[in-house]
Parts: sequence; C-alpha cells; structure tokens
Amino acid sequence: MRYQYFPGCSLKGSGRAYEESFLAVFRALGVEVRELEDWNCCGATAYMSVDETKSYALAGRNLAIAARDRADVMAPCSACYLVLNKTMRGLGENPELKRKVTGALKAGGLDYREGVKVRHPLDVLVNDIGLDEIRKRVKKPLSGLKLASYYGCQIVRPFATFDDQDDPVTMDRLMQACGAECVDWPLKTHCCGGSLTGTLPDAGLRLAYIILNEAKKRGAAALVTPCPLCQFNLDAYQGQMAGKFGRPNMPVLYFTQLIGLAMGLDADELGIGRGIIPAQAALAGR
Amino acid sequence: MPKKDHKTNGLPRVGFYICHCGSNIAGTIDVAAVREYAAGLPGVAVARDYKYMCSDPGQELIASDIEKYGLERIVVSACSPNLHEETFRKAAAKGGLNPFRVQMVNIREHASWVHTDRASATEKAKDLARAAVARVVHHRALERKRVPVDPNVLVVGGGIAGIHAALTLANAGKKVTLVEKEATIGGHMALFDKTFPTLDCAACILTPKMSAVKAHPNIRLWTWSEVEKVEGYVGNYKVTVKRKPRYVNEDLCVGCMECIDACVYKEPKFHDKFNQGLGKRKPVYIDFPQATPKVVLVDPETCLQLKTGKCQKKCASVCDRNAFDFGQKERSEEIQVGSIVLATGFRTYDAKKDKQYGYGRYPGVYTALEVERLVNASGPTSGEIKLRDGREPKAVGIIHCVGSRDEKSNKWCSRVCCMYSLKLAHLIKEHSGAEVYNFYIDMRAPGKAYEEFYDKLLGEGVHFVRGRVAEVTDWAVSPEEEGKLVMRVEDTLAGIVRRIPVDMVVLSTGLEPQADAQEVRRRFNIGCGSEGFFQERHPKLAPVNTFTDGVYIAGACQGPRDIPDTVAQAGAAAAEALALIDAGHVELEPNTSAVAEAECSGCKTCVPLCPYGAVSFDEAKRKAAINEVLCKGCGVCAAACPSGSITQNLFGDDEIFSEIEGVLAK
Amino acid sequence: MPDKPKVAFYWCASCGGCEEAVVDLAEDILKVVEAVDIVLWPVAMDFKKEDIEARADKSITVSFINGAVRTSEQEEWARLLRKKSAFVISFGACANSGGIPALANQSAREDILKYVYEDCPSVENPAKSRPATAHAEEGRALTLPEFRGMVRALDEVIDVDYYLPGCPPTPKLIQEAVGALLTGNLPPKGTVLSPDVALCDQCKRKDSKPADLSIKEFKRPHQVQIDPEKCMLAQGLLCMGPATRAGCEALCPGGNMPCTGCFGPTSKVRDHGAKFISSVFSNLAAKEPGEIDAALDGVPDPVGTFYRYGLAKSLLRRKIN
Amino acid sequence: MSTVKFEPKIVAFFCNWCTYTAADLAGVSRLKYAPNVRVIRVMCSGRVDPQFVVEAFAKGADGVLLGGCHPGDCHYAEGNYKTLRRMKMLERMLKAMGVEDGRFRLEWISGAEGDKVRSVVNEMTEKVRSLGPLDLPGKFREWDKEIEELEARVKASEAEEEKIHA
Amino acid sequence: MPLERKIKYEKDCDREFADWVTSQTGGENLRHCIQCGVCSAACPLSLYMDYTPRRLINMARAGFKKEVLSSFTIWLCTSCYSCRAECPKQIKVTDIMYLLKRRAIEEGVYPKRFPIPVLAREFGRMIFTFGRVDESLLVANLFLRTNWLRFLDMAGVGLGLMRKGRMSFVPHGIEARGQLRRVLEAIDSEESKEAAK
Repeated sequence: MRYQYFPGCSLKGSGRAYEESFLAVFRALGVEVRELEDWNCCGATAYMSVDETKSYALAGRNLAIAARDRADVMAPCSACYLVLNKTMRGLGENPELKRKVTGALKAGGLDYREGVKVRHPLDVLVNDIGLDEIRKRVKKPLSGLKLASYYGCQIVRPFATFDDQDDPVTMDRLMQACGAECVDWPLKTHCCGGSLTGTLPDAGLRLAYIILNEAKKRGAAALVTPCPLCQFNLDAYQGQMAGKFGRPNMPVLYFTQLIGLAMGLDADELGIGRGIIPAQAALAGR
Repeated sequence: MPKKDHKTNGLPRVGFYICHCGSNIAGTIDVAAVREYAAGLPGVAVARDYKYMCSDPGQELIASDIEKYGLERIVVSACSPNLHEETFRKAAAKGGLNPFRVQMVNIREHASWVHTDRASATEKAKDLARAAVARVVHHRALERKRVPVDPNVLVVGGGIAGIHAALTLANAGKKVTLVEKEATIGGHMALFDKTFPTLDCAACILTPKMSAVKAHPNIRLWTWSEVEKVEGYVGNYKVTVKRKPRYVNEDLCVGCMECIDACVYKEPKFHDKFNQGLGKRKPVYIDFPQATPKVVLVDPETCLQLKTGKCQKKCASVCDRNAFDFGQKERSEEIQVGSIVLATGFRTYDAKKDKQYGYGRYPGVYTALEVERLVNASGPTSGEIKLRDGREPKAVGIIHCVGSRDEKSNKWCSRVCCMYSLKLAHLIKEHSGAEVYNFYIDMRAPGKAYEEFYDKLLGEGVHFVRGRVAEVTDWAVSPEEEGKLVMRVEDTLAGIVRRIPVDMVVLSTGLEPQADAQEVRRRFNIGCGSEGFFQERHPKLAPVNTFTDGVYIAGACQGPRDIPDTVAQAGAAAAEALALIDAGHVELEPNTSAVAEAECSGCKTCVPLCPYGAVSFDEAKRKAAINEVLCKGCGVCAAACPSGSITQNLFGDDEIFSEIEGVLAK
Repeated sequence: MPDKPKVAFYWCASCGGCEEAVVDLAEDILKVVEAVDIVLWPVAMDFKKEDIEARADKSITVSFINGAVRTSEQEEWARLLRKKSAFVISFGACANSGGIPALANQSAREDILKYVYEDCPSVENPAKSRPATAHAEEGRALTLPEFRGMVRALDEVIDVDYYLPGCPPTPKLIQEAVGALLTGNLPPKGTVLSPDVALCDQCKRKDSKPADLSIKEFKRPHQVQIDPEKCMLAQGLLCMGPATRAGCEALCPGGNMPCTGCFGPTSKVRDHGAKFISSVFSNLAAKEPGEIDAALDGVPDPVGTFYRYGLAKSLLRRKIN
Repeated sequence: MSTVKFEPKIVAFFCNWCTYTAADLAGVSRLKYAPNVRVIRVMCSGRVDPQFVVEAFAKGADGVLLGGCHPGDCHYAEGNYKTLRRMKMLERMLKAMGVEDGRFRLEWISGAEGDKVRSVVNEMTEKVRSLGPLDLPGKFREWDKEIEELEARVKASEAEEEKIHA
Repeated sequence: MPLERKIKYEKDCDREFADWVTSQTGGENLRHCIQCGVCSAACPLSLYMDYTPRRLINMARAGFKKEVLSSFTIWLCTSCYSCRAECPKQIKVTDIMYLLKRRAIEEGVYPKRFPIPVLAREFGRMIFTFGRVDESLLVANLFLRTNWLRFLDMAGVGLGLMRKGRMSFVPHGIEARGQLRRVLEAIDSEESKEAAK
C-alpha cells in the first residue's frame, strides 16, 4: 500500500503534532506515505471569500501535481480535505470553470487530470487497512480511557463520502479498536468556532466551550479529533475561555496520537507533549 | 371544391382533415398551408381544416364527406391518437367507413405544443401528413373481436379502500375475492384512534364494515395471502394466490382466544407488529380484538412447537374445535376473474433515516403511528400517554413533514400529515394535558371542515411554530433543559431561532409507496410514476384506471390521500369494474398479428418471443399459428419473422415502410 | 433446319461456378443443346462481340447472365445482350445481388487498387504503376475497361426479367427455368425462380429445432464438432436458413454446414441481413447489455456474415465513406 | 456544404405505452424541443425491425431514434429486451458499414419522463448536426453517375450507327 | 429619536442583484427555498446574526442588496455546512454566503476594521507571495491590522504555542512561486477579458 500525503499549512505549524503522529502511525503500519512535492496552500475556505476561481486554481495546482502519481492522496486536515474534494467536484460539474482553471494551470506548465482520489486518513484506516489489522497491532490497549470523539464539520459535510453527516462513527470504531471507550454524545459534528475564535472570540470561544463542557459532562477524560483547526481552537483557547465561561481543562488529542499510543509508539514521537492542556493525567502515564 | 369524380389515379380516395384546436395548433402551425399541401398529395380527394375536429360538427364533417366524396380512407391531423383516435374511428363508422381505415397525425402534443418556430413546425406537420396519407392507403378493413367478461372481481388489499370497493361490488351482486397479506383486514385505519376532522372513533366506523365483509355471501375473504401471478387479459384474468399457513384451521377457529391464555409462554414477550412494537404478544396471537377474520394464528419464528417440535401444545389441547394444524403448509390457489381492483395502500417513512431527529436513539422520540397506538383505548397503554420510561410527558413537540417535502427523502407533500398532526395534538392535550408544540412548514388544511379544525386547535392553546426543526438533541445549555429533549428550530414568523425543551417528540412521517410497489405493478402490468406510486391512466380524466384494461387502482397506492378521498376513489374503482362487467364483453383491439401459412417455413423463431403464449407451433402443419384472442398486438413476432410471413394489423411492414418513406420523401 | 430458340450465356464478375452449374446438367445438357442454338458462351465457345452486335434486336430468345458488374466492359456486354434478347435471366447470386465480389463494397475503389498494385506483400511494383484505361505506344492505342467505384447487381445496370438464385443455381432450378422458357408458361416478370418460402421448410434438421432457442453463444463451424442431425442454430452456429429462400433443398445443412444465404431473402424482405439480425438475435438468452455484447462478440464479421452474397442489394448498398 | 444551416432529419420509432406517452406528456407540459424529429408510433419497441432503421437511413434520414419502456417495464413484459438484443447487433453492423456512432440511438423513456424526451431529442439533434448530413439518396445518385455516363455514350454511338445505316 | 422608513418600495429592490445571486454557482436553486428556516436552526452562529440565514436568502432573492451585503450574517458563517446538510431543497447556503462575502468585499461594503474580511484578504496576500500560509504570521498581521489591543489579550495563546513548538515566524514558502504566480495571473487576464466583453 502506498499513498501521497498533502500536509497543508496547519500540519506544518500549529498542527505539528498531528503530522508527527500521523506519519509515525503509518510508518508503524508499514504503509508508504510520500509528501506531495512542492504542494501549496489548498486555498482554504476563508480564501473562497476573496476569489473563487483562484481558490479553485490553487487547489487545482495540487491536484495536477498529485495526478502525476497513481496513488491516492491523504489529506489529514479537514479544510484541505474538503477544499480538494470540492474543487474536483466543482470542476467536474462546471465546464466553464474547468476551462478557466485548466487553462491557467497550463500557463504554469501543469496539466489537470481527473481521477485523483483525495481521502481522509480515517477513511483509509478503516476501509483500506481495516479495524482487524489495527486490533492486531494494538500493544497497549487504551482500556479504561473514556473519550469524546469529536469530528468537526468539514470531513462529513457537505460531502458525506465515508460516514454519516449527523452521526459519524468511523473514529469511534477506531478508538474502540484501540481499547478506548467512546461516550455517546450529540455534538460530534457541531462547529468548534472555526476561525471565529481569533476574529470574534465572543462567538468562537462560546462554541468551543460548549463542546468541551458537554464532553466533560458526559464523563470524557479527553477529546479526540481528526481536525487541526478544531484541535487548535479547543486546546489553545481554553485559557481564554476560563475568563468568560469556566475552565474545561480537557486535553484535546489527535486520533493518530491515540492510535500511536495503543500501538506502543513513543509519546514524544507522537507529539503528545505539544498540547497546551497536558494530557498526561488523562492518559495515566500511557 | 373537388367533385366526387376527382381523380386519385387508382389510389383509394383519402379525406384529409386538419384541426386548429382553437389556437392550440393554429397558434404555432400554419393550418391552411398544411391543408393546401395535403390536398395535392396522391390519393387525397378532399382536404379540410376546422376549428375543433373533435366537436360534433367536426365529426359530422367527416361522416358526410365519406358519402359525398366516396372517401375510402380518412386522415385526421390533430392531437394525440391516445386522446381521440377512438372519436374519429367512430366518426368514420358513422359515415359508413370501416373505422380502422382512419389514421391520426399528432401535431399538437408532438408539434404545436413543443415547438416555437412556426415555419419548422409547419414543415413537420406537412411531413407527418404526407406519411399518414401514404400509410393509410394500406389500412385494411378490420373487425374487433368480442370476448365475454368474467363477472368475478379480485380486490387486492384489505384496507379501507379494498373493504369499500369489495362491499360496493358485492352489494351489486358480484362475486368478489378480497386478498390481504396481513392476518386481518382493516389496514392502517385499524391502527387509528380517532379520525380528523370529525374526531369520530376509527374503530366505530371501520369495524362494522370489516364484519360486513366477513359476513357477505358474495365476498370470499383471503387474509394472510398474497397474489403471486397474473395471466390473461381484460375480462379474463387467471390469478394465482399464495395462502400462507396460519397453523390454525380458519373454518374451525371461532376466535375464543383460550389458546392464547393457554400458551406455554405465560407472559407475552414477542415484538407486537400491530402495536408498532410498543406492546408484546405470544407466539399464538390475534392482532387486535376486532381482527377480521377473528381467527388466531401461530408465528413460526417464535412458536416452540414449530421451532423445536417439542412443546406440550397447550394451545391445541384447550381448543375444543381442534382447529390447530401444525402441519399446515403454504399453498397456491388459482382463481378466474374479469377485473381487478388494486388497493395495496402505502407505508410510512422510516424515521430512522433522519438521524437529526434521534428516532431509535432517544426513547422520547416517537413516530405518529406509535402515538396513534398510545392514544388508542385498545392500544398497549389503553389510551394513556406514557413514555417508554413510564413518565407522563409535560411538553410534547410534533414535527411535520418528516420524510415529506424533502429532496433528500421524498419530494412530495404527503397531504395527511398536517391534519393528523393536529388530531394528535388535540388528543395528546386531551389525554395528558401536556403543552403541545406543532412545528410545521406550511399548514395544509384543504378539505371540508379541515380549516375549521385547525382553527379549533388554535383555540385550544396548542403552540404553532412555523419552521422545520433542525435537530432533536439532549445537550443542555441551561438548567431547565437538563434531562429534556431540546428542539432547535427557527420560529420563522418571528425570525428568531429557538431552543424548546420537551419530554416527547412526535415525528409526523410521510406516506410512501409500499416496499414491494415495483414488483406488484410488474405483476399486474401497470405503471408507476417517478416517485413510485401507481400511475393512473390520466391524472384528471381517468384517476382510477390504469394503462392495463380491467385493472383499477384505489386509495393511497396511487398517491397520498386521506380516508374520505380514499373511500370515494374506491367507489369509483368499483364502478369502473361494474361498468366493464355490465357491458358483458370486451372488444379486443384488432392490431393483432397473423401468420401467412403458405409462406411460413416453420422455423419457430416467433414461438418463444410471445409473452402471452399466443404463438404456437402446429405440429401437424409444421407451421406457426397465432391465437388472436391471446395476442395483445405488440408485433414482436412480426418484426422477428425472418421470412416476413407474419403481419400485424395496422402495423404491417407495408404500412410502416410507407410511413418511413412518407416522412422522408421530399 | 427449324429455327431453334437462340440462347446466350455470359459471365461478368464471377468465379465460373455458374458455368459449372450449366455443365452439371450432365447428359441433360444435350437435351438443352438439341432444343436450342447457343449463340454466345465465352467460357465454352469462341464468339465475338461483333457477332452479337450484328444480330437484330430481341433476336436472342434468352440470355443467362451470371456474375456481378464491376467494370465498364461488363456493363457494355450487359446492355448489348439486353438489347438483343427477348428475355434476360439474372443467373446466380452474383448477378442477383452482387455475391461474393460485392463484399468489395466494404472498401473504396482507391483502397482496393492501392492494395492490389502497391501494398499487397506479394506485389513488386516500385513504379507504383496502375492499369490505365488508355495507353498509346508506337502509334497503337490500347484500352482497358474502367474499374467502377463499386460492385453492382445486374438489375442495377439493366432491366432483368427473371432471377435464378444460388451460388450456383442448382441444376434442378436451371432445368425448370429453361423448361418454363421453352414451354412459354412464364411467371410474372421479376419473379425469382425458386419457392417463396424460407429454407427451414426444406431442411431435414427442422424437427430438431427447439421451440425456445435462447442462444447463449455463437460458434463458427471450425470451432465445433457439428452434430449432423441437430438444427445448426441450436448448436450456436449462425445458419441463415430461416431468413433465406428455399430451393436448394438445404444442400449445405445436408453437407453438415450452416446455410450462408446464397439464395437471398424471400420476396417480402427488403434487407436480408437486417431481417436476419431481427430474427436470430431476438432469441438470445442474455438480457443484460454486458452479457448481450459478450454473446455478440461471437460474430466477428457482421457484414461478411449477414451480407455474404447480398451487399450490393442491401439497403445501404456499400460501406459509406 | 451549403451556407444554410444544416437541419438534421431524424426518424423516431416510439413505443405507444412509454415513450410515445412521454412525448405526449412533454407536449401537455409545453416543454420545448428541436423540431427535427418525426415520430412513427409502434405499439412496442419490439415491433421495430432493423430493416426499418436501415430503410430510414436509405430514404434520407440523418439519424434514427428508437424509444421504448425501461427494462422490466415493458407493457408487453419483455418486448424491449428483444429490441435491445437486435439493436445491439444492428449497431455493430451499422458501424461496420460506416454509419457513425450517434446516428442511431436507443433510449428507454418511461411514460413519466416527458423531460427526457426533450433532452434526448435535443442532444441527438445537436449530435447529428455536428456529424453533418448522411444523405444516402444523394450519395446513391453520386455513386450511379458513373454508369449513367456509359449508358449515355452507348446511346450516342448507337445513334451514330443509325445515321450510317440510313 | 430619528425616524427611519422601514417599508420597502419596489424601487428599493434590486432585481439585477437577485438575478446575479441565482446565476452564480451555488445560487442555482435559491429560488426554490420554501423558507422552512432549517438553515437558521442548524446554524451554530445564528444566535449572533442580525438576519437569520433564511431571512438573508429571502432578502437576496427579493433584491434587498444593501441589507444583504452589509449584514453581519455573512461574516459569521464558519462554513460548517450544517445548513446545507439539512436543507430540504438542497440549497448550497454556505456557497451563497461565500459569494455574498466576495460581492461585499468587491463593493467595499463591510464593517470597517472588521477582522473577517481582513483575514480573507491576508490569506490572499500571503498565498500570493509564499504559496503557503504561516498561521502565526497571519494571526499576528490580523490583529495588528484590526485591533492591536486584542493582540495583547491573545498574546498568551501565542506564547503557549511557541513554548510547545507550534509556532514559527519564518514563513516557509513553496519553490515554484513563479509558476504559481503565472497560474493566478492567467486567471486574472482571463477574467479581465470576460469583463471586457
């Protein structure tokens, strides 16, 4: 098995731990993962509100580069995952747009081809590698660890390609395969506040707080997520929340970090220490 | 004016008539130009145009011209033959010409209504006229075969529609077989407590009709049975019915139900389908006290005797009629009928599909049908509104349009949900005194006394929130929301988003085609619309007829409708069947195929192609033969005959080839 | 000596098989020769065009013309004989409907010449010279007939009175035809002188044909051991019998080979191949597009199969290019 | 090619129960589509003999459209399967005879799909327009010029002889 | 208190604007909206919006251009797609928010020094120059351009991230910046061509 890997800006910055754990896990699984050469910003959602065509072109460049290789592309960042998929659909549905974008790419000496598959690691782990394989690899089961699995919005919406839009379960099943327990709660795909935490803290932080607080209420020791922006909002802003709503003090981990731990990988290799809210207590020295 | 001795150089004398259809045709097609053009076509003795050819004077025109100009063929260029072919055939017959020497040209549905450019539409009309004139020359005089109609009728489905149709027919002295796949008739109506808008109790008006069916000398009631196969044609259908085993002899059981008490299972512990799973039943059971026929049945999935063969069979031993028969097997019976009424009803939308409403996840969420059972005096809680956890709800939210008006599930409005939601709102308030909220998108009360009913509910202090609920959830943002189900909705009339905590949520699920609608319609050779309900022959003018003669549809199998409309439609379907029976015979379309015996090489190519077994191989003559009564006139054999020895009336090679040449010749 | 009916035989684009058929009359040929004067028979006797041109119009009782028409010379001869004969009989599949030569109608004239005079592996022609219709040398002019754009049936060039079907026509049919002509009890003009019913009627295997063929796959004769009793179609072999005019008494099926349709269709059929497609393929077993295609792959050369003898008279007449 | 825009001539065979009804529905719904199609009504697509299709081409059709009920929905149970089998073979034959893809089209259109009639007719009209005229009658005349010449020459030379003899 | 006319006269409605919205990709089935409000109810931000998404949709198709483009609503959308997931008419509400934001930026009608459009512009600028986004730099820029006082308030976050090695102030761009520029410029020229038409 071989995949291409589109990190996106976050995984090189605030989401570093995500990249570290993601790569570590797939390395341990013996799956070859190659970083897309000279990739550029996916054109992230916020950019859509500056120039739609250009944001398609930006994503288009990455897809054109990816098309040189037959392997599927993994995009761990929800925003990248959405934008790249949205671009493929958009160009597929709108010939006029496609003409413009492919034309522009030509000008840059790139040729856009259809048929690239952009997938999320969750999808790959459950549907390509399989839960049984994961179970086999588990050395230190996360038994007794109560998690609230939080998916965020953009990996199931608007394109619910591999899971349900209102009640996704992929990550729950993965965590259960690692021996952890997942609380039943209704906020799996509610908004974490997105970029509002920075631009309109009053609005953004409230949303983030609701999620952390509900998870706590349901008895979760930690939150697990597949999205770097969610992780950032829910982890880094807990200090700011304290003043306004109260301090949840809830560690927020990437699902790849927990899988890594269960597989017996080293906590530092998985960037566990990079969380603003320390996870050690919750993980009880795992 | 052309005279009678007008030269048509040997060709049959053709009369050509083009219709303006007011401005429907004349608006887009230069009628005069087409008439002029047709007048010059070989064989045409007279060409006329007229405002409305289908009107009496229009038809009269044809009849009189036949005599006046010695016409031998008629071409009418007007609307679709599916609409008026019959009309103009009659007109020709009136004038003394064989009705099948008429050909229609469809320049309305196929030209004036679908084109905008006058010139090209007129060109098209000319081409089609030329083709019709060329083809009609080959039309031979034909006779319609008459076959007697079997006066017996099959009614499929024992809901209120089937019941009403069966009774109407039986009262008219016709023998009816009523086939129902469940163990009792009554259908959905038997589940209801009250009916809107009158709030009279469903059982009170339904059960008398049910027993009337059972008691009627002209009705043979086959429940726990399904139609397997339908063969034959209008007036003469052969139907095979599958009779599922009850393990109880229907003729012996009197429904005393002592066997149920006697069952080795002391407590009922199995899923009770009739009560939507809210109650429990034993392996030997009867759906509800007024079930018709009042005969118990045994569920092979749960009965010890049938599963293991090891049971004391207390049920059987207490039955002084010895009605039990654990050896009963499924069997098929064949019946002969002349017409069929399909009243197979609907199913409700599966609320589990709309995850955002948490049905199956939160015990406080119910479907409307479940609530019908809850508020029903003969239901599992004998009419008390108790939640699954035994609590009495203080606040109840009713969500309209679940599985209706939604591109993600069903696009259509299910017509009855608004009204039954009002009804349930009233009953819940009445039974429990709870606060009741109705969440609707648009309030649809378009029936006699319906709006008044809505008005009554407004007066009763039921809350109405205009908005589609986004989510039913159990996360609380405030203490009063704790332990409640919170409904997030925009009160669109106020323009404000609200969170409303309730104890019970009712999902007003929409009406869908039955799960097996597609198989059923194939079995009866009728059509379905794109949404999957049975297709009527004409949405306005033939609402209970189908494209298969002798097969009629009634009730919600044709589309969502309430009880009054269903009953009215059932009556109409029965009337259509009676009309067919009273005619005593049907005339078969003469467009059948025939073998030119001398030219047939007996290659048998045609024999397996006929879906009706109308083509056979005559071993004595060693040639193919066609039974024209069985032949339905598809022409597949004529197309396939490798030596061109099979011809189809009205669609012979000569007719079609000349039509092809006609549309193209210029 | 009494004035015997004059008879002419001529061959256009043909293999000579039709001539053989005449010889196949065996001793009966003598009867014929007694009864008639043969005024033209290039394959057997030496006559010159002038001899025919010299004759009075319609002075030949009947001309039997076999072979398809490809060259201007064949056209000239056909016209000449038409002019000089009371009756013209189109003799054999090639004359009737183009026959095997008409399969060339799948290729353009230029492609044919290019292949034959340049590309064909066995040809050595560096000068790429082609036959010219006129060539002058030392004051002498040589001419060659024109090679036409397509192959035609005889009746596409001249008016024909009767048709003798077959590749070649059977002696029996020839005799009956000659007999009819000599005794003068003639069918209406344009008649094909053979029963107007399909071949199954005469086929010994007819009874072995199942009521429901539902053909699963098609095989070609070299791919199977052909059962000598069983209906060919029942064995998955494309037998044109059901769509082909009777008269040969099922010679090929008799010889354990499927009928290839040399007698052409019955009088009610306009396009032999299309009609055959309509009949046989309606009875495939397959329902799904994929399965159907799989079955059809067993027919690698549709045109060559369905129009082996009749391309010139098919409704499309030739490949459109 | 002439300067006037080429208007394709398309002959359609529609089965009475599904596609013809759908075309009626399109009319009742006042959908607008290209006026290039001439519909010939048959009871079942199973009546359509491949001969009809080639005849239509031979008589000057630029395209032939065949419409029947969806598989499984045939009013006569299975007529449309017979159609499908034949027409798939016919398609191969037409291809081999140089008739371009797109000039013959088989479509399943149910009585409820008035809009599909519109889209299919429009698509096909555009497709055939882009292929240009097939015009077999014209081609036949073209092909046969060569023999007419000779006929003329023969006649002329005969006329000569007449003179000489006279 | 100053009186303001609330009633709308027909001349106040901008049909052209309504047609523009429905003609954009994403705006297609806007006119099919049945005003059920499920978008508003599903929206996590509607509690802060001046107009609920449903009202905005209706105002857009009615042509209330001024109110729509100057509304706070469009800037609050975090594109979580809840509205689109629930919409019974499958209206692409999120995409409509995007195109309204674009139009608002074009016409310069958005709350001044209001961070979100600035964020969007910052994104653009950064991607043009580097091909990638350096969040920390982005955030810093953002606050300096809008309300630098808030920056201090947020500084804690930054420091925390830095300590955990999750922040880097050196923007690492892509190599083929020239290529990327060519691509984006090609789009510009293409669009200016269209504008010319």
